[in-house]
Amino acid sequence: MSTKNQTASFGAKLGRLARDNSVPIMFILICAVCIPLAGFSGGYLLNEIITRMGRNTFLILSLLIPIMAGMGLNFGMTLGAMAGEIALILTADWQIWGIPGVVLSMILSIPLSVGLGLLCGKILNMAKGREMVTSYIVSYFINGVYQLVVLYMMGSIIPIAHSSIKLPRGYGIRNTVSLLNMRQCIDNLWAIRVGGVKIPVLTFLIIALLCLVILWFRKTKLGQDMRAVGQDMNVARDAGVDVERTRIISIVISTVLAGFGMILYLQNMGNISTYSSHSQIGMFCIAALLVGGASVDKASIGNVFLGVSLFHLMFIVAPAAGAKITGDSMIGEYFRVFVSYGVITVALVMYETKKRRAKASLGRQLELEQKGADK
Amino acid sequence: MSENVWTSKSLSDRLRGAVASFGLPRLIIAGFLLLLFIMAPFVGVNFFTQITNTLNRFSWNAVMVLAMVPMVHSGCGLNFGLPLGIVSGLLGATMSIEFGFTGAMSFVMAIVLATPFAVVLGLGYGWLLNRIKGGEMMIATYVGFSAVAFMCILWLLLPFKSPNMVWGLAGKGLRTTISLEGYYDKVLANFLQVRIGDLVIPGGTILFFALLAFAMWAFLHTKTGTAMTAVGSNPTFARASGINIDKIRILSVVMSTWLAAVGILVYQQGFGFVQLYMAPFYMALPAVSAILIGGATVNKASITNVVIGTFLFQGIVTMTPTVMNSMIHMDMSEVIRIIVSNGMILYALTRKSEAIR
Amino acid sequence: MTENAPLLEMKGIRKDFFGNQVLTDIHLSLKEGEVLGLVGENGAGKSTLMKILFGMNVIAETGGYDGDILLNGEKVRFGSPFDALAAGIGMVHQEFSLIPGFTATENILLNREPRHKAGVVSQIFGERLETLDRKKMQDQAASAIQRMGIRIDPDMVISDMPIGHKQFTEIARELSKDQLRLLILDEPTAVLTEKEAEALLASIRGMAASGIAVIFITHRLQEILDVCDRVLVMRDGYAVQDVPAARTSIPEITKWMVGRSVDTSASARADEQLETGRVIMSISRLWVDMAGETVRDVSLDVYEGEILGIGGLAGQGKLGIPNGVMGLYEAGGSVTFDEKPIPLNQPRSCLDASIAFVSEDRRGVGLLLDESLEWNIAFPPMQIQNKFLKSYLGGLIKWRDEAAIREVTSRYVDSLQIRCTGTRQKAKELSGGNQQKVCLAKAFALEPRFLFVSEPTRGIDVGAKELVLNALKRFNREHGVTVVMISSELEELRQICDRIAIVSGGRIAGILPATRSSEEFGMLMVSQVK
Amino acid sequence: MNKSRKWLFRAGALLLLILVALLMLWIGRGHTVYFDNKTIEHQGVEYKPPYKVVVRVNGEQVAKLNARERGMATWIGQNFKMELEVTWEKKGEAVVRSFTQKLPYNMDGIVLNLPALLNDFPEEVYLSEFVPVATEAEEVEEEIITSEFELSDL
Repeated sequence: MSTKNQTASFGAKLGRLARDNSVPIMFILICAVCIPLAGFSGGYLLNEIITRMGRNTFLILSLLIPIMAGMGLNFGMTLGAMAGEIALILTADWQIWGIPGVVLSMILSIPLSVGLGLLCGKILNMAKGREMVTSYIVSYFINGVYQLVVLYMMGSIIPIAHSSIKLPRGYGIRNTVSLLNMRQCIDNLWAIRVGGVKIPVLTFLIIALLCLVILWFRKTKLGQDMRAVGQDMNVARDAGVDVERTRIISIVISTVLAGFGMILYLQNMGNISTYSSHSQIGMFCIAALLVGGASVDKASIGNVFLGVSLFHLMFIVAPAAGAKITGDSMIGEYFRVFVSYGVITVALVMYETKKRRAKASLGRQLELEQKGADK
Repeated sequence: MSENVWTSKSLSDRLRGAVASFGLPRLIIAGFLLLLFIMAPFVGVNFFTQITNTLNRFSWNAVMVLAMVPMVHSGCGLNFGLPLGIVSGLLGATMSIEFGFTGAMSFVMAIVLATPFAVVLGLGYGWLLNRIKGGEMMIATYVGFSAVAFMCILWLLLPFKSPNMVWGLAGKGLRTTISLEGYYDKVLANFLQVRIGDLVIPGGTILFFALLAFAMWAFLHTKTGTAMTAVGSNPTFARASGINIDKIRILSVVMSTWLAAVGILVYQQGFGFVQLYMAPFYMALPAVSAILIGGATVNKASITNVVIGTFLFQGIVTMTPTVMNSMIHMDMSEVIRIIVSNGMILYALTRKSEAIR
Repeated sequence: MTENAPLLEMKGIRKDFFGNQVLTDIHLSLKEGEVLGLVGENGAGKSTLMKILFGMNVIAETGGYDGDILLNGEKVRFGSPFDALAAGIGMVHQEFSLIPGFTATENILLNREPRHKAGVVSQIFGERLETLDRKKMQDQAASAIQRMGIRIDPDMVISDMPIGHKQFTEIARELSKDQLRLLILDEPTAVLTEKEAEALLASIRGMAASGIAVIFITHRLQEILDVCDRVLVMRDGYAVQDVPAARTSIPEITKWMVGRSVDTSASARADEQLETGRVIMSISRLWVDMAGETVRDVSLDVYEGEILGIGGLAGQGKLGIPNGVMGLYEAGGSVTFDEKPIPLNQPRSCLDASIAFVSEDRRGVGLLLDESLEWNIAFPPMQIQNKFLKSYLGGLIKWRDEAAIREVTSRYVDSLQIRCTGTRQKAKELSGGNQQKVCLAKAFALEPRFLFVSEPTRGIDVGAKELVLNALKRFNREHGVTVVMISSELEELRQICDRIAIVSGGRIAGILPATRSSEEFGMLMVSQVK
Repeated sequence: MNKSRKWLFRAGALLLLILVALLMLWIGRGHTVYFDNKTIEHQGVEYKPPYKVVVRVNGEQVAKLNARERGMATWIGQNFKMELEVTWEKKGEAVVRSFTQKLPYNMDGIVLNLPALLNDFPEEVYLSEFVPVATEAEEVEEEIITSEFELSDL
């Protein structure tokens, strides 16, 4: 390294900081423009963000572990979401209400999530190097299986008693399943109001607990192995780490957590859109994580919280701001969809170009060496 | 060693080899379709009507499947970014109507007007894909999605005036579906239509596809086409042979984007409507799985793959609802379509031999 | 366990790869605390011998080996490197096996991390959920570094380390294993600075003093003499000498390494004839960024009509030269051909100037494995010289002329005796030797004025080897084409070249007429150019 | 680590999970309880409903029923407790009575006839299952929307 690099100017450092965090900065700018236009009160915004934070954070946290294991953004978290939904449908049909209903759903979702996670992990091990696109297609594929189960097998093979859930034709589940009897049961327990802002204390405690578990997990042997596998599969294998198994475990954990997250999410919403709740959830969670400054190979708990607040701030203000500017509320709706996809595109492009830049750097070093020798 | 590979193999080995190279999923799909055809008469479904439907849907979709070929050949993988081309086609279609063209002329003008958009978008898209070699498929998917979402905003904002297209009440913003009656509804299908009893063959549309397919076949036999195949087969070899890989890849992306634009126009003329907003969103997946069902892999595809794949895929899509419905009174076609198409893509993505790139 | 038995004994080790004998009757014995230097040219069988000792999977996959390995007098046969590790054998490979984002400590204890006592969670989900005992890790790593005797920062992340420290981290990892009794170091000093190398030699002496036996593989012979108790010289799969280091010298070792009785440089033309020839290609100050074959500051003139050989040990940079000139790897410096400058990093510019290249990487660069022989041979001339094309519409459409392509392909299939079922057979179905011939045919079909041939005989059988070399020679003599051939096999170079340049450490160590003795070339190979 | 001990722990954990699930099934079962303040016939005698009944569950007023009215409340678990504030005659004195009722596990909806309850009739008289009557309008087949894209709120 030349001495020039060591005395890199403050400006250059700032530039690098800006480049490394370009996505969050971009989002802060978008929000800064949109908030005054939308004209919402601060209290309203805060309330909304707190609600959405409680609703979504758990789901987004489920993405962290596969990133640690080098498997990229787990588009297959949708699988967990589907497992959670199936568990909730059954719980709703058995009329188990309130917190016991949530707990039972979580327990029921575990075997489903583990099974789906194992399948997804096995498939991803067969497609090393393109985990993301594969997990993305896996989520579609399993969505087909989910529809097969929910639309044709529930009510015919799997007993469903209540006509409020079942389609009139005798099998299949309705478009919406009401969870009125467990709606916000966790959010409302111990909830406190601070100046008109409702804080769902228990939900945040659960999220905090998961954060602690993730922090603890990083310190375990398995966590260490995952980091090793994520950085260099071959080295880890040479050192005796069972690479394939470790990768599968990371996906299984992610799927189970996503299942729990989906149950928490839906208890807040109060109803299940049987055929669409899960389909977009993966995309929005990934977008939120990326907005928080995470990348395909690096993500922290801080990214999750920053991402969930910024992304949902944008989500709330964009339609109103769009309506203000153009007089059409749909513009803002489309705008936020565009931004969600756009941010994932940008993050993926940045990740790939960074990989290529790392490869090219050695040549420059050689050239410098030779020039150094000339002097 | 390898010189006498062929002679030393027994017949059963060869058969197994043939099955392996054809791919088990493809055999299952082909067998399933065959079963549907055989069962059709027994469950009281008119066989020829089914064939007609299948041929119709084949003719609507084949061009979009053909759009996969150039990018597979140049090693850019499956074009999950197909919606980008579709968006160009939609721009051509809406502009052609806006400018007041009618009948067959509106179809020609739609293609003409879509071309500059397809070329410009294709150039940008190709440039992007060159910067992210190795990660094409995932990024292509999201480029397609972003483009569709972006166009949703534009459909609302662009100053279209034609009363056939804008919302009647507001007087601005395009409708979600626009009828093509009086424009190019069935212009190709009705041209050179062949009727044999119940069997109706949309001669014009199939001829149009055949022309494009022939052009593609011919292109692959030219110097540049040969270079494109080589780039896809082994990019390092091509580079060592003095080929500008990036240029060839961009060319393939532009071709693919343009074909997607034309493909959606052909689809519209058969379907009779222009679908805007979120409609192009998931149009890439059926096209991708169709070509894979036809025997293509992530880096090899031929015109035959396109024809066989589109026919099998559309055959299943059209046959399952009717046959299944009359058999067990359950319409499971949508679910079967999702499982078959995505399962096929998964199969292609997880095959060892293709995992190298 | 026998008391007086040596720590390690290898008896009558034989190994062949598909009938190709690479090791013949190797005997080796090593006492506790003894340092053995293992030297030999590339391909002499050093790596294979070590792979056998270390139980690498390739050995079992290729049919195992003959002979016995005894540890403390007990016969052992390792199924995998993990068995070898358990038996107390450690190996530091040339390629680093380190996790880039981990600290030295984490790498030293990779997958052997000490853990806290089991809790309920780990009882249920397995011991992998025990937390790491960071404190203990620090201590163990520190004590391993202590044992090595070279100071490295245990908390530094590998990717921030200078290359030498990465090497030391690997050594510390082996030393941290309690059961370690024998350490194999495969060219550890290749990446080290002079200072670091000295420190390592001191460290080796320290290890030996503490009772660990060391097998030390290196091309730097002075180091052998400095640190080893005994030297084992290998050549062509035989152990040719096993002597105490104190009783030999560098020239002697060099002679054993390269010394063959053959002296076949009859082909070389007289020196003076060459020196007067016209310079057709002039390379100056070339650097090439090719992983494992880095070229630094190479200047070289090639005379018209000659066959120039470029030799040297593996990893010294000889392969980087043609790959850099041809634009396949990032390069800098300047190259002129026929008095015109050739822009670097553009393969096309070389090809347009009528320079062709047969790559050493047949499957990666040389061939379209999934395409027919016709395509493989006709593709470059078609793209570069518009051959085998039919023009229509005034050149607007350039159509592939399949007949012409078949004609030229079958001509080369005949003249190079390529064994195939037909010109349409896929390249991947051919054997290595025939694939190599296709690569040559591809280059010949360009009808170049200048030809780079890189490792043309690597991995092909003897018959094909002869044919390839003869074809090259004929091509040179009959068509007056200048040929630069890069090869690891000195004898092969001496057989057909006029002059031979030896590359060492990414630089040209010297250029000699092919008629000079093997020893002289050997000295160049092991010399250190600074 | 001791292998068999590990498996013991695992089995224990699994058993615990199943037990928790069963417990949840038990304590989490929700019921809808309907209160009918309607005339009831028992052994040939008609019993008139009181003028007004206020139903309190968990100290919260869930229904205020005049004669011939029906109210409802939801309850999680099987030990249903309620407090009735009964006014028999218009402008009469209100009497407060507490009831504890075991709810049958397999009934979603339970109808309690208040006059029968207040007259301390046996359970089969005042307690009956609530059977929802599907209305004709509900029988209309609803279209399944399986589209993978929807502009949903988060």
